[in-house]
Amino acid sequence: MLTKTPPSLSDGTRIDDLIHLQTREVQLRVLADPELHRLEMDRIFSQTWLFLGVANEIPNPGDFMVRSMGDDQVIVTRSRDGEVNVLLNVCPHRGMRVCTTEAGNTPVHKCIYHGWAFRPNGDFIGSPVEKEQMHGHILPKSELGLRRARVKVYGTLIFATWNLEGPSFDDFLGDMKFYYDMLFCRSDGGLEALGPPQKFTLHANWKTAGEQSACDGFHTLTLHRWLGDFAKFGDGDLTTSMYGTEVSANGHSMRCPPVAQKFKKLGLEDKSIEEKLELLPPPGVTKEMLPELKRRLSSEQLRLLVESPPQVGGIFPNLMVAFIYVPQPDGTVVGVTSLHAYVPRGPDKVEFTNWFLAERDVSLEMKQKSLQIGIRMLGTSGQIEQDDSDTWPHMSRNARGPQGRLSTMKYQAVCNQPPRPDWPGPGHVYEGFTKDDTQWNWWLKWHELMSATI
Amino acid sequence: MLTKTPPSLSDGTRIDDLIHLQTREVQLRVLADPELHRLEMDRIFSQTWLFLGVANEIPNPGDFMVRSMGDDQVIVTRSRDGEVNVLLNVCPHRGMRVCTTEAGNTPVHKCIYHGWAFRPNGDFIGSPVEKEQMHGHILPKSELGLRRARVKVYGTLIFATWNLEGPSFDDFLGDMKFYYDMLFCRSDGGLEALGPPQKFTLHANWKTAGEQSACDGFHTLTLHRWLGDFAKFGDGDLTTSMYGTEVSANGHSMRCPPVAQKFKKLGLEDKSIEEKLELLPPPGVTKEMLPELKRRLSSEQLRLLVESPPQVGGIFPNLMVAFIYVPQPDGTVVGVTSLHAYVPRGPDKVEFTNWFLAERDVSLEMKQKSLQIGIRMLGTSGQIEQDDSDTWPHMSRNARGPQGRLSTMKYQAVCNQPPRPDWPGPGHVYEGFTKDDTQWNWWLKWHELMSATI
Amino acid sequence: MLTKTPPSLSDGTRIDDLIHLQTREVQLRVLADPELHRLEMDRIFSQTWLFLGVANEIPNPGDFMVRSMGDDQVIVTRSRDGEVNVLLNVCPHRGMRVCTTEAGNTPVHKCIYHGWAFRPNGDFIGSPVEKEQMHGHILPKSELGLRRARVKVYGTLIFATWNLEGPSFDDFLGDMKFYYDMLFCRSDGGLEALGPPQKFTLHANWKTAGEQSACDGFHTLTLHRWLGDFAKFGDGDLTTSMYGTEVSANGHSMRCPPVAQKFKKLGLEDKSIEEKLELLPPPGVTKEMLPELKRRLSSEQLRLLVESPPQVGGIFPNLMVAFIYVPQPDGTVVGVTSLHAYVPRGPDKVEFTNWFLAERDVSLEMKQKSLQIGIRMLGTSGQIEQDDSDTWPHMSRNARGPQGRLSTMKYQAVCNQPPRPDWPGPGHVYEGFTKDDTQWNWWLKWHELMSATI
Amino acid sequence: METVQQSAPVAAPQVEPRAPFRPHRLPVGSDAYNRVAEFLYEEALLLDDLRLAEWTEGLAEDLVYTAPLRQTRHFSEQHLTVIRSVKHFDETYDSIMGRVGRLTKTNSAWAEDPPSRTRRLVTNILVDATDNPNEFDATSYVLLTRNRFEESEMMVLSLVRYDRIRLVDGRLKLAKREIIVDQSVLGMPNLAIFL
Amino acid sequence: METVQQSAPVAAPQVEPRAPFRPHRLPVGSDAYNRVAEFLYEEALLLDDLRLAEWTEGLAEDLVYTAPLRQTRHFSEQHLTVIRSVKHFDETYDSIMGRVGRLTKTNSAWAEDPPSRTRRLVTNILVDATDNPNEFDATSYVLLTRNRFEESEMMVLSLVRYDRIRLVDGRLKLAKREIIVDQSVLGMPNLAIFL
Amino acid sequence: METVQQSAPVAAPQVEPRAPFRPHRLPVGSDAYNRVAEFLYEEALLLDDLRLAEWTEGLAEDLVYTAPLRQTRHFSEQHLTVIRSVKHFDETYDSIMGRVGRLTKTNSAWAEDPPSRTRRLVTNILVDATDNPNEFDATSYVLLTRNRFEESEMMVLSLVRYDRIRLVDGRLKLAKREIIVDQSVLGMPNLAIFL
Ligand code: FES
Ligand code: FES
Ligand code: FES
Ligand SMILES: [Fe+3]
Ligand SMILES: [Fe+3]
Ligand SMILES: [Fe+3]
Repeated sequence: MLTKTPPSLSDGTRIDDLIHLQTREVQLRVLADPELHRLEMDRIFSQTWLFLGVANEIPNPGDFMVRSMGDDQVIVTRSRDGEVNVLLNVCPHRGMRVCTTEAGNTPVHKCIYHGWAFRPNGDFIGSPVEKEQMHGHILPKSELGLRRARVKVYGTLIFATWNLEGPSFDDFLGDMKFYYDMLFCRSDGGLEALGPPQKFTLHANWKTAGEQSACDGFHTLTLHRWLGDFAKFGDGDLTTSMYGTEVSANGHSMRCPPVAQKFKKLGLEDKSIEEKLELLPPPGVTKEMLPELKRRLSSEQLRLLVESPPQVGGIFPNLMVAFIYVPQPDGTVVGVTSLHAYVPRGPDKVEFTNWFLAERDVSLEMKQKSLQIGIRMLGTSGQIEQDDSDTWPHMSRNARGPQGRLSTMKYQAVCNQPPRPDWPGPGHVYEGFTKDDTQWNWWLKWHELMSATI
Repeated sequence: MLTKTPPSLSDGTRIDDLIHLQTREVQLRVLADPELHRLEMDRIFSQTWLFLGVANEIPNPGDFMVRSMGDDQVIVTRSRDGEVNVLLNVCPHRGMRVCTTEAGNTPVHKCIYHGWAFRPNGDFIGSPVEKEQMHGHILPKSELGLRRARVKVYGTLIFATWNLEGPSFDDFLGDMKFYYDMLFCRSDGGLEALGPPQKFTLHANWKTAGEQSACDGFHTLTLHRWLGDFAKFGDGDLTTSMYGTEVSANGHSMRCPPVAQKFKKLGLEDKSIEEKLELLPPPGVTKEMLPELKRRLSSEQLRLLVESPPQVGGIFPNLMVAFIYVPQPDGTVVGVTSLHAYVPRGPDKVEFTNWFLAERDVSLEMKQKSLQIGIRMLGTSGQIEQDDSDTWPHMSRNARGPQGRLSTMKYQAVCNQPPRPDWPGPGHVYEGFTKDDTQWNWWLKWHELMSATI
Repeated sequence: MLTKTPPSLSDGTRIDDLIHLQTREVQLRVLADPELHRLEMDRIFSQTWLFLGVANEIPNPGDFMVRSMGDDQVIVTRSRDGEVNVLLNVCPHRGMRVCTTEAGNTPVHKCIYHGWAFRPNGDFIGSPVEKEQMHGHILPKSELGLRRARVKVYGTLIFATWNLEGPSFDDFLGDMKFYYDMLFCRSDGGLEALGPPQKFTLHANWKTAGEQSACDGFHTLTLHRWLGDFAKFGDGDLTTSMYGTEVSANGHSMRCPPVAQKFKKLGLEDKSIEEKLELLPPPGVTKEMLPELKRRLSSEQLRLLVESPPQVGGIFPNLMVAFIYVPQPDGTVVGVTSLHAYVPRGPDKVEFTNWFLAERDVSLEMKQKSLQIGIRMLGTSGQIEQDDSDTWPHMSRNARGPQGRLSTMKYQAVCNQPPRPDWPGPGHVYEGFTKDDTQWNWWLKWHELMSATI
Repeated sequence: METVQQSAPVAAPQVEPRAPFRPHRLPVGSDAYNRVAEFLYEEALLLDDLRLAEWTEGLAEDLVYTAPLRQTRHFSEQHLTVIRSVKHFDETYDSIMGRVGRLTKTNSAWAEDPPSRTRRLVTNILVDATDNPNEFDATSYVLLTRNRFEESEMMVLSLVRYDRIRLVDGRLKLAKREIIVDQSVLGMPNLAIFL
Repeated sequence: METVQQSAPVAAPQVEPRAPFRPHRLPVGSDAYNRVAEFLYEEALLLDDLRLAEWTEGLAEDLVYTAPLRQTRHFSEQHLTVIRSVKHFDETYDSIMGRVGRLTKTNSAWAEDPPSRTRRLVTNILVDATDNPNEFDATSYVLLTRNRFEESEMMVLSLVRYDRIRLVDGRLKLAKREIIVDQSVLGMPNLAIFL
Repeated sequence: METVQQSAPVAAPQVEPRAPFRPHRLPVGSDAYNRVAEFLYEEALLLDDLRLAEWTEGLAEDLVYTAPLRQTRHFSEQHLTVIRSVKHFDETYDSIMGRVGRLTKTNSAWAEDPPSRTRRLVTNILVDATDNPNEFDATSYVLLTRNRFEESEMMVLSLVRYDRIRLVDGRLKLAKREIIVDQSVLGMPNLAIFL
């Protein structure tokens, strides 16, 4: 059964003992504790909205793909009515996995164990030998369907939650919606997945990746130092790119570095939004799409999009949003959007699931370019992220030591600047050099959910 | 120490919270909970009778084989007096494994660590350098022997239990003895193992296999659908073979499908028992052995043996009994008996141990035929059971999810027919199409033992 | 948090239920219990002195090597002042491993994640982009250094403990110092490591190796029986070498077998200490070094060194000291000293870390000879110890069974002889045939620490 | 009792003759050797690509295909470690065709549907001539890797195969195979694949 | 939509032509076969010894180097198990040179610094002639073992490589490589190494 | 201090000369190559079949048989990753004979009694000529699988061997072997077996 009150661990430790609100510290132990993992499954992954994939991965009725919500496996389907459904991949009869493949198309999901059959919307159709009514009469057929999660397709992104009565997806995003809309709702076609996600596993706790996704810009200077050696990434000094604005709310956050410095030569400073848009359309967007942007975004959003677009960050608990653009020899700029779901696989293991996205309505050639850049920089063999995925396991390992577990993760770099007066966006706004506030907010959200009375 | 009262798990869950007696449901969580596993080891595998092997596997004095009782390893020996002994394979000195091989013959079991020596009956002989009395004087030699389990050789089947004062083996079988005697005690020679068992491990909880062994006939229709493609198995429509009688007691059960339908051509219907025996001796039995059968079995048992022989089922907790017969091109029928012990190896792993048996007193050629059929249909590479062993791990995996664990296994197909008035056998008798009653009885036994006050 | 009072396990078992003081038995369960392991990490490996390596492994300032204290990883460094430092290999910023290599030389340890930098003594230097003060202002720099353990270099052996206020190293050794000094402090140069240690892992609980290291001489007769086949090891009858003196204190112990019997031909009996020293210098020591020995050791120590030198034993909790000497065809005797740290890697795994040592001031040729003998007899491929490392996993495995865990390890061979009246050394002294007392003392120390109120 | 002959020794002819330096060893690199190696590599590719029907074309109709059990015994009893009473496989050409039929035609051979991703890495090939100029004895090591569903760890099984390979109408066919697996308790849920 | 072509079939030319007994198979033991084998063994040694610059000398400048994703599908859908939209690797000569530059010159390619201890065990080599007398198609199996830090378990990944190897000035160079890994969810933290 | 030479470099002659394209490489498929390969395959079979006495017949009496330790070091310090002060093995012909004697004659070599089920999969063989026409340098990769008791997981260790192989009276013998294992912390309880 779920703990109904703020839980404590079998050794008497309370959640509040693990996170020090005054000094902004979190005990390393949280990265390797099986009991905490169990609680996270109940209090976070069974409660919040989780990202599962992109609408165009299952374009046609009957299409399905198998994804994960924490340690649970779900089937994401498109039903005849065109709706997206998210169903627990657990047969209501005896618990067998209903879909044994990763993807496909079928009008009927039939469990291979005893043949119970379900529609793509989860409805129970029946069991073999109809007249024998092998599903019995104790429960009505309406209660024998696949467990359905609550679904929201945001732009083209599929989210779901087990919390049927909980906050709406918009409330979940809160003040951050203003920023995410700039990425995911700016065009009519929206973003599409360029294929199924890459998947690989690390021996690390999911939170090592999760907390970093809350705008840990600082690690770039050292862990990704090599980027500095490539002139094409900024001017070679990564430090300058550490300045900008960070926004945060509800544990979500995004870094919005100013574009100008990156493209001095274009001399954008004294141009109008209109002109800037024409001169340098947001990478990944074509001039043809600009009217759509203007129609769909507010002038404030448009301005930020050209001046300080949301570039990298995360949606609590386990989604990373990365938008990178790489100036090409030919002067053009190729951008790629990547989403990572850090799916827990027990306390010491996480599955890195990595989607590459592009605007649906750009040319195939542009998509291919984006994809190639993405594959070379992010995910499995990505030259940037291969360093992250080799780092996180060390943190989890250290968290298993009797002294190591008592050590803390510190978030004591506090932003000491006021927000830019002209900043038009909502949420907590942190100005200047990247600091720890957004990551600390991530932990505050974790603390809120973990110690809530449910 | 053992929990002495109905136990509850560290999160406060009670056994009664996991099994819903009214709606005949069991929470999937029971398939993946380490605490429950620990309790099962103490309350089931340390308490009930367990199958370990066949007498002819250790024909001679000094012969031994190493087997398992739950997570404990035991040495099954034949001592000079011809008796079968079951000894904990743990040295009383410092806990080293005494037998490090799987089988062999020796008059003395000498621990390789410090040389303590034991007889095949477990008696402590002594330790090296007699005069130094390295076993000390605190305990008498009589208390330094290998821990002995209580043994019962039933027919030729070796069972043992740690519950020295508990129910006799006959009480353990209860009403089911009537049926098992028909298989295991019908002939003078009895069944013999055709060799050592096949062994292989699955990443599944032992109960996924255990509950199925309690006469889950229904899964055959779908999981083993391919059998229908082979005319030789019945008439191609597996549904018909789902009808018959199921009997159950103390958590044990057997399916007893009518033979007639399988062999219409023989026109058995209007024949007498005698005639039927002659026309179609129980597969695996030769005409020569019929007198033995008549001597050893009651007329009721004889009748069932020819009309509705016990064919497949299980002995609680983890023994599956499968008797399959395959009509041959030449009109003869080859039968093979197979026993599976589903040995727990922790909560997420089970060792599938598979014996093939035949009547001792049939021809070598007949044994070889039986064995070949068995190997091709059951066990490691068995075309029937390879589908089962690939299915069970999915159930355990699903049981680890925060939502999956809350899902239930349902046993709501309730037999609604009265027993055949002419059914001569004892126990709960379920008539007609296979239903879930016998499997539910299996869980009731599990519930009884798990919530008992010990 | 640490348990503050004598702890009990979640099933209600108390430490005192696991060890039976009257009958000198320990329940096998202690070899496989995850909860006990957690407690051992806090109550033993976070409290006592632990061996980490040898001074000459890091001869120069900036040299470092990564070692383990229980499940914690530490960096052993030599700082500019020549001091040896032991630092938790956990970054105070976010818990990343600071040293990712096993050894090297560097004036600055820079964490690859965000670039925090530390001196070889652990002092925090700073984080990148100085002016942004990314370490914040909540904690002073003095509190942002690497966690420092308390260090003692004993002879040339590096020990450390997390118990900053606890007993001194000398108090830790107690009466056993008298004996260890004879091995580790007898010469000016002291012992040096002949290279980095061999490392390999076994699936066994660390205590299977730990309790044996407390002078389990008896197992040699059986587990190492093959040694008897090699005349060069004594007279072929290993039993005689089981006689001698065993000394013990604080859980530490050493076996001190008389040399005489081993070298009858030399007719040492009636010689003086002086003469004996000349005739047969302690193996591994050259005649040239004798003056040093005489200067550094008391006459009692000198006498024991030639008559009954400490040969094999252990320092609680997890250090084995083995000193073997092998008479060569040419009549000389080659000796090698080996130290094993049995580093826990969870309840079911231990890392066998094996150093070979020799007196610094002997010839290179002699060192090479020693090393070769050592490699062939001890450690990874050692013909003696390969049998031990294959034995211990069986004990841990047996400890996982529901009956096996209730079985006990027995230490009931009690020494019944008075100490030799002429024995000059302190501590508990056990005379005659090897018995279980020293191992029992090891468990008493374990019991003391595990049930202490901390 | 024959059927419980746990003590059935490793039949001499099945191992001894494979001793090194025996007269009939065909040199590594000889034509016959190379053809046998090619046959074994192509066989592995067909099995790993699930081209089972094509694979059966390389089987002789008098095929004997077996996989004994293994048992852990003392050093002095190594002849007892290969059990040939009960086996993991005991197949003929017909039974193999039956298995292939189930896998490829029934659409319900769930143990391998979805199929495992397998790789049969064949090494240490040694070839011997036999009394029959058209038949060769081949010893080959195999490391089988097998991965199913989303498993992040690969199942691994090593084994040695003792084959009799026959030249028929210019094409090699497998006439006999004995598979000695290196585990006494198999670490996989079944052997629904061919070795 | 092309980019979501999960149903992009395993392009026929990439597998079918490798069928056994096809006309262009170059016999095991033939000169070309032996040279290709030697090339692959030496390549493995260079990669395992971290001699990456030397390794690049064996790459053609029009190199196409890719590693598709794998997806678990039903037996009847095996043509859908190799995904060529998103990949694990999608490289050219220039991008490989960039990767090698990062690994060998930046001193901060942490994913492989300290480097893994790797071993690329190459087996089951089959070679086919192509329309171009100077180019060969090579199929090879690889068992990759990878060990980092103090890990006591080795990471293991099996795969098959379909290479195009070209003879240039008497020296072989890799012109094309497609790597089919045997996992749908990789069991390692990254592919910071070459396959 | 020599004995703590953690910085003892991988002795140049032991690796460099094995560089690809060096003058003395004997082509894959050449007679010498094939004989060396056969020798290595037969050696593996003898070891896996526990025919240790026969195996020793293939050892030269001046044999030097070693297995250095490995240490995890930065990319820039790869020459420090092979430790040749302390080793896992440091053997001569006599010491090997002693080990074989213990394993085969004492009936109490428990570490391998009951014996492991092992398989030495030998791949990536490269052979070089030496100054001595009767001696060859052979590089070979080995994947060792090892399984004991009822373990359901196989122990796996990969390694490379640098051998010196000598032709004596028409028969090849092992004169020198250096074994470089791919782990810094071995994942097995001992090396009671030969590599
Ligand atoms: S478990 Fe799905 S039908 Fe029975
Ligand atoms: S443990 Fe068996 S004799 Fe000591
Ligand atoms: S974790 Fe070390 S600098 Fe951030
Ligand atoms: Fe990063
Ligand atoms: Fe079944
Ligand atoms: Fe020992």
